[in-house]
Amino acid sequence: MTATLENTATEAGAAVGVVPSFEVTLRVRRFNPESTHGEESYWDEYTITAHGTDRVLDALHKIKWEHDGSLTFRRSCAHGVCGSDAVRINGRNRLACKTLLKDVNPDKPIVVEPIKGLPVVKDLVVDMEPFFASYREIMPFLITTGNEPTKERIQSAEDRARFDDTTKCILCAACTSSCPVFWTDGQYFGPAAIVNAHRFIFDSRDEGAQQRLEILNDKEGVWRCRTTFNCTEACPRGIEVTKAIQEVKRAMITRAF
Amino acid sequence: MPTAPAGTLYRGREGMWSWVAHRVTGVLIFFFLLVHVLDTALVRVSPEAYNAVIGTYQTPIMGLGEAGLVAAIVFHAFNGIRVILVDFWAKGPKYQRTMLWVVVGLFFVTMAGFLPRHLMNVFGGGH
Amino acid sequence: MAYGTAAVAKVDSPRSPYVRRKTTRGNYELYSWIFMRASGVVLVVLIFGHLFVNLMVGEGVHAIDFAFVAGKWANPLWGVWDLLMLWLAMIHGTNGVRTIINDYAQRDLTRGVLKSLLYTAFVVVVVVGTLVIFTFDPCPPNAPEELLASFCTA
Amino acid sequence: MQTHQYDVVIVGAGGAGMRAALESSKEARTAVISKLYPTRSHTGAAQGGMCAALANVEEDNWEWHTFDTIKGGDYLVDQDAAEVMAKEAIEAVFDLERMGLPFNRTPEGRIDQRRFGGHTRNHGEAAVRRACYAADRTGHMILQTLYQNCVKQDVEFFNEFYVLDLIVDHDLTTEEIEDGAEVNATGVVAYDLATGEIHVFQAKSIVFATGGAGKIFKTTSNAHTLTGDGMALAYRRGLPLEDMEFFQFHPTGLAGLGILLSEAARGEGGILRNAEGERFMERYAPTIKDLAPRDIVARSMANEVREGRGAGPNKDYVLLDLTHLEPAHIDAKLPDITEFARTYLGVEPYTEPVPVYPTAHYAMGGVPTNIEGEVLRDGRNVVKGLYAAGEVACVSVHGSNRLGTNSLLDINVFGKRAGRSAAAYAKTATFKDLPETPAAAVVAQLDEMRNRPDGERVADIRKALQETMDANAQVFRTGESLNEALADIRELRKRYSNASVQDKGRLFNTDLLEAIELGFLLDIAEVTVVAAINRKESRGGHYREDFPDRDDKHYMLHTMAYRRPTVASDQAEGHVEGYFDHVEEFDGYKVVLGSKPVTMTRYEPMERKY
Ligand SMILES: Cc1cc2nc3c(=O)[nH]c(=O)nc-3n(C[C@H](O)[C@H](O)[C@H](O)COP(=O)(O)OP(=O)(O)OC[C@H]3O[C@@H](n4cnc5c(N)ncnc54)[C@H](O)[C@@H]3O)c2cc1C
Ligand code: HEM
Ligand code: SF4
Ligand code: F3S
Ligand code: FES
Repeated sequence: MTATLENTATEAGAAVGVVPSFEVTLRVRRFNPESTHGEESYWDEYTITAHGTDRVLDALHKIKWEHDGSLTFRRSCAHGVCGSDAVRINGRNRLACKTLLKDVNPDKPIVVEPIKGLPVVKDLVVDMEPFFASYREIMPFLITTGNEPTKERIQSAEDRARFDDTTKCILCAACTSSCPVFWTDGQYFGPAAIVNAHRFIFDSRDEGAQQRLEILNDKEGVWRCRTTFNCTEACPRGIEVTKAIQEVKRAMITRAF
Repeated sequence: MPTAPAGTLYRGREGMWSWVAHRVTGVLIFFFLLVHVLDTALVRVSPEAYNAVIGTYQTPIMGLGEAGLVAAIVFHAFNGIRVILVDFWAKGPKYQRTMLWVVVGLFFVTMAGFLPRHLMNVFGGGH
Repeated sequence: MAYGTAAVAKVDSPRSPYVRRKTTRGNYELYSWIFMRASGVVLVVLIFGHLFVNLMVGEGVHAIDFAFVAGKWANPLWGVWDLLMLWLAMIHGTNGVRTIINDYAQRDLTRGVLKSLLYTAFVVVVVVGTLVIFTFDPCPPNAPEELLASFCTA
Repeated sequence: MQTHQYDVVIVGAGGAGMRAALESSKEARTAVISKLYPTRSHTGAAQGGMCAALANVEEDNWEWHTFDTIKGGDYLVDQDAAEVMAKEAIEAVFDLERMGLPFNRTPEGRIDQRRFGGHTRNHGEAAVRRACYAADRTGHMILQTLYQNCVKQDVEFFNEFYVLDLIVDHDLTTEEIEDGAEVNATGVVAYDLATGEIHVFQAKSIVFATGGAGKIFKTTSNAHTLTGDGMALAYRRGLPLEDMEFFQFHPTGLAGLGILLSEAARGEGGILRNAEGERFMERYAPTIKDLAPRDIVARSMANEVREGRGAGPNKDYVLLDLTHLEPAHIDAKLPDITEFARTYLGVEPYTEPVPVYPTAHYAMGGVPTNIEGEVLRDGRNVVKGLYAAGEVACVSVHGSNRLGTNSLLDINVFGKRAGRSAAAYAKTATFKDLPETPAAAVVAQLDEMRNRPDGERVADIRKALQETMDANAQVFRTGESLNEALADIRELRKRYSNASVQDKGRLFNTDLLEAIELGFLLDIAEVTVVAAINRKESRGGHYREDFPDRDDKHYMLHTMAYRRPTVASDQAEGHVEGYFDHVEEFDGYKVVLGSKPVTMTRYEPMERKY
């Protein structure tokens, strides 16, 4: 269903309390300019006791709360809906709160790193400004002309379904920071911005599609996508990101000819 | 913009590695093409010059290199078609992984057709 | 004690007010993207045909010599074939390498230098290649006869 | 230290905060300060829907909605506020749609509506389709849409800034202020997480929209960041908190985790069963069974577990059974929540029942406001320039038990009102002087916490607090259990004064902020428990086993909890208005309970039967 769901539904009946606790080691990539390590990032290893239903976020909390209070990461909702805690776990972008320890092979140390391509501020925290800047650039809001209706705008269920997939985005940046093209110079708009443009371009109520397509026709726009599918694999909301990008590309071609 | 400390390799899946391969083969072919056009241009200089250079291609080492080049072209071509399908066929993104395995399959079939014959030519008969 | 006073080292805000380098809109990338695909499809036919004839038919690589080439180009179909292949492959490849330079060369200067090299190579190769195909004489007058195609002597 | 001046400063960028910002930024120079990036706010977690009597699919009107709200809140609802909300609900939904919110649609292309607990036709006749929704992520779509429109309007955000103090020009804890005298809110002090720098915001109007306080409990559907900051800040400045004893426990949280499975699961036919497989709700609510109001279902579940009929190895949860539903139906209607069950418990809802247990969900109480969003400093008087909206506020439209879907409505209706009032006031008002060292208290607090020698870990204290609240102040409460909780809180306060942080840095010091947040949690837990001890009746979300009946004679009143210093008898003390005479002493201060009458317009309190 989504990127984090590879091994689900395997342990039928393995509900709360049944799965015994186990030891797990986390290797966390740290960076703290205020520490003695200065501008160098370094690895720290922690071994903790975890339970069957614990997620990587629980493990990080355990480290922070019981071992090393200086370990820094973002989190809020703890169940995959706020988009705070995209990190790289064993080399892949995921939400720490949606990744169960037992699903990422806890027999070996679990490697946790900040997402790639955005400047690291401290430990697992990256500067999200460039990410949100690209998002804002694609005009992520409904654009209409003429008088507002007194009630709602009418939209058929099919028209509504057309862009349903891309409304699920929680702006976690897992996709953009998994994109090899984004890593190179950070100038590429990135899949998240395109996903959010898609959400409006294909909304039958919106009249700003032309402007958005124009923006994404940029040298750093959709054409930089090399269909590597890392974004689609990384999206914790199961959005078919590459497909959305492809649809935007095709809309642009239709528009140009 | 400051860049992030490098960290480990990203563990992308089929999509990412096929792109890496596509890119590498593309560059490889490109450089070969530069050389290939220039050596073919020797036909304008004189038949002797051309034959002399082409003769060096006909060593086993170059033969193997040539086999590699053909492999690169075959992969690049088939995967290029896959990329085009991903872009233009609505179901392309969904089946990209399947298509990659088809590409790999076709690659082996093609190479199986080509290699024995080519290697025979290279190592077997000769002038 | 107080924050932000001279006594305490101030931490610069790590949040960068972000600006895109510059916007360059227009259909250039769009056309080049389409070209990559269109040329790709055509190249499949051209290159596979080329490879097949050169490497698979008859004795394969060993058959290639001046006479072989001359023999081929004597037929206008192969002349056009190779010309088209030359152009398409060179534009396709140059454009591909341009993308790669854009991706990995971060500094504008590096990008500039690499791209100049690339475009120079492109021009040289395409010009030379085209000239060769157009001005090619399958039976150069002073050449030793045994190197030429059989029809020269006819 | 940096100082900023804005006409309007909004604290919190959840649904309520951004709705307010959209109103006020059109009229006045507005800044929104939020400790999270706006789209991380917990409004995004809301699933089910937002009610409004649009009558798109069947006959409905806003008066029925008003009645349902009042009855659902066990008549402790201020009826004028409920009327306003139900009436403006319709426009609020249309507003959102016109801003771009992708609601689900009817075959005619209108906004689709579905049933939700407690919403009925004609004063309780039958369930009505009133909840407007966008799949099972309505809150997500509201949050995104509001943020999108803030981007459109170029609203200025200060993200990852923690507001740590509210500046008021009178000390309400120690000054006896007359009825009608002017008290002004003049600014807030914020801490920039990224740099550790202090920013003072001077403002004509301030809107608090900091959301709930679910983290006083261990098992909760709330985010880690919902630590009751706004409530605690107002409270510390001498403002009262209203109805804090009423906390809603949602019946179906994933057992052990608290992650919410929407009421829609039972709306679509899900059945609650105990270890024996019995559909136990038949015993507790024979007519509507599993769709009884949240407080009743939650209590019934807790009772099953208490009487040994719980499921699982520790017999500590019950089961939500969806296995008789078609998998296709589940996928269509409940995609997100069934995925939660798979992801987090490894349970496949198609074939296995899901372990669930009540989870702390929603604070009915909060900072008291009137229907214009103005914050009250007692039963009648407002603080000039101070507004509150959303879960942090208590208008009070939810009374003692909030109906499902009414909170998303609340944040939109009263967020809009608060934003509008704040801008209107800012246009007429002038900036009031700030004290000479506005940030002194915050700086001292932070430095103290940072520089304290090695002490106890903040996390241990927080855990103890959450455990005692879960054990003693949850679904079932007694005088005894509550007093136990209170004793624990007193003890934890002492421990908190010796707690220390390990991260002493300035850059992104979340360790430090967690410590500060624990201070807020202790404050909120404390008022919650004190108010619950005082209320010797059972009403809505507050159930006292030692007083199982509703007692309108003594308790048809809003609780107003004030924090006041312990002073010698000749010293002045802030004004406390009201009826309750319960006072609880702490180290250096006390919690004094006043009251406020419930506003009634049309509906006489009746027994609450479904
Ligand atoms: C899982 C779940 C499901 C729900 N489902 C529904 C539903 O279906 N229907 C319904 O009507 N209601 C539902 N609710 C309730 C409803 O979602 C919330 O009550 C409502 O969203 C609260 O909105 P808010 O704007 O007040 O607060 P929030 O959205 O929580 O926003 C709080 C904001 O304040 C900021 N903040 C907090 N403290 C500070 C500080 N010190 N300094 C600066 N900023 C600060 C935060 O950064 C955040 O931006 C649900 C709640 C939950 C938890
Ligand atoms: C045989 C038929 C060929 C096909 C079907 C083909 C197809 C493609 C396609 C579709 C792309 C675009 C990939 C993308 O945008 O992600 C591409 C890129 C590229 N091609 Fe080809 N190509 C072919 C031959 C060649 C040849 C002969 C060369 C060399 C001269 C070449 C060099 C490149 C390069 C360098 C790239 C850029 C790779 C990148 O950006 O990652 N290709 N090819
Ligand atoms: S598209 Fe998916 S991965 Fe990308 S930001 Fe949105 S939710 Fe995250
Ligand atoms: S990872 Fe990047 S290259 Fe395209 S398919 Fe996704 S945006
Ligand atoms: S903490 Fe909200 S998505 Fe993980």
